[in-house]
Amino acid sequence: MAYAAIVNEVIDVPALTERVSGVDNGAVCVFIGQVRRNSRGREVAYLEYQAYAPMAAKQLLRIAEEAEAKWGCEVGVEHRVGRMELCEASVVVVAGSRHRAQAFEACRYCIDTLKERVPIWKKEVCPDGSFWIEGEEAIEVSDVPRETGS
Amino acid sequence: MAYAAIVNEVIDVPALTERVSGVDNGAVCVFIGQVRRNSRGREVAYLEYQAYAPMAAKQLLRIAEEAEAKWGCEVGVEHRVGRMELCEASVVVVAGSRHRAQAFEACRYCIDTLKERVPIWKKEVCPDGSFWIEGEEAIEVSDVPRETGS
Amino acid sequence: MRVTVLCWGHLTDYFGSDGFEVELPEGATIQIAVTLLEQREPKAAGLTRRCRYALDEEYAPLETPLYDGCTVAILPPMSGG
Amino acid sequence: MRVTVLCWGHLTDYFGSDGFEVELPEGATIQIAVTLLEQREPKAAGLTRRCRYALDEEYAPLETPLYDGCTVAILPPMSGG
Repeated sequence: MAYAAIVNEVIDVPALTERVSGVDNGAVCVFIGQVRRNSRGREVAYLEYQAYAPMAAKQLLRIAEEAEAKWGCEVGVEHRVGRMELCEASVVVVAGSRHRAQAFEACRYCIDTLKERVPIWKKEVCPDGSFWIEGEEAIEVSDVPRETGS
Repeated sequence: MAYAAIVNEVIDVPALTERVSGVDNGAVCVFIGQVRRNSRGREVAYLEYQAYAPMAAKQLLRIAEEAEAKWGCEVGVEHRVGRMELCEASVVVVAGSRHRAQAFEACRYCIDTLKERVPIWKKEVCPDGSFWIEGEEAIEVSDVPRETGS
Repeated sequence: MRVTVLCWGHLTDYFGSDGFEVELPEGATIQIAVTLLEQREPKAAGLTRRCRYALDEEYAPLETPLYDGCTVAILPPMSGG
Repeated sequence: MRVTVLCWGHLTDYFGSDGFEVELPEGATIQIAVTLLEQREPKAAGLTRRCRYALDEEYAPLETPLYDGCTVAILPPMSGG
């Protein structure tokens, strides 16, 4: 059964992998997205991920379910939010199936689709400033104080 | 630097993954091939993998190097030999790269190519007999006593 | 009717990330809520063109009518993964 | 010349998995070593058509000449992974 979650802590990759490693599956594909030092020429100190958590969890689960139905496999996804240091995983997708083609395809589908339609935003904190990454754009975090008007 | 090994013990997936999870990589793809209960209608009790170990290690390393060169990524592969129980991993491929497409492609290339040209053979031990799996064929293990003539 | 508005990504720099309530006339759509935001913070004007929108945690087009107690979210281009 | 022959997969049922030495005339090729095996074990005849071959741990075609002290391996279709 498809599994998806938005989590605040370090993602436990072996535990997530275990979910799709049943005795009927001969192939397990795992994708790990992690914080890298360089982003389009910017040196990254750390990242902060923000999610519209309830909607993101629903969308993630839907994507996992779509992949399970399309490729007849088992899928699990966790996306972490909050501050993440270099090399830490922000997202992990696992797919288990009888044969390898389905596991690869399902895993790839989930990470590709996740980027398009799961409401999560990344802020890159760099030595020279911080940037919201929004699709292809990097928007410098404005200096104006936050106002929560009503 | 590409890494490949034929091993006798349980494959340590996190340790292997760690090899390609450096700070310049934003994407890591892991493929795990594991022993499944059913093989084309046969119920499997356990598997035995046999390798022409020195040649297999060379071929594995070459495949990993090819993948690294072609996709500009880091690759590691371990294939286990000997007896393996249900759900145990026989092979693990890891590929780390800046972006995800390369990690997926490199990982897929390694497992596909490995099956074609790394001299390793699988014997399925089933309740009703044992079978050498050779490509698409399953050859029942013969009852004749082994003769090591010269 | 009272509608809760949630902003995300760089919009939280202008509007905060906790959401806020607005009073809208009956029959108001997501478009009307968005226009209200653009008026409130000129720097946000035009940026909302790039956004998608959600009503009660599901994607919805700009012309979707709102109702009392609902939640509208303004979603800039996403960058999960 | 003395040549070591290694067999793999189901061929180990006939020839063992430890390898063995054979005496071959100068100029012998992999083909000649294979023919010798087929003569030794009729059940192995014809099966070697499906195989690939290695000379000193590298793939080599049937017509490759052998030399004293070399190792020939008979490799049935593989099933790693």
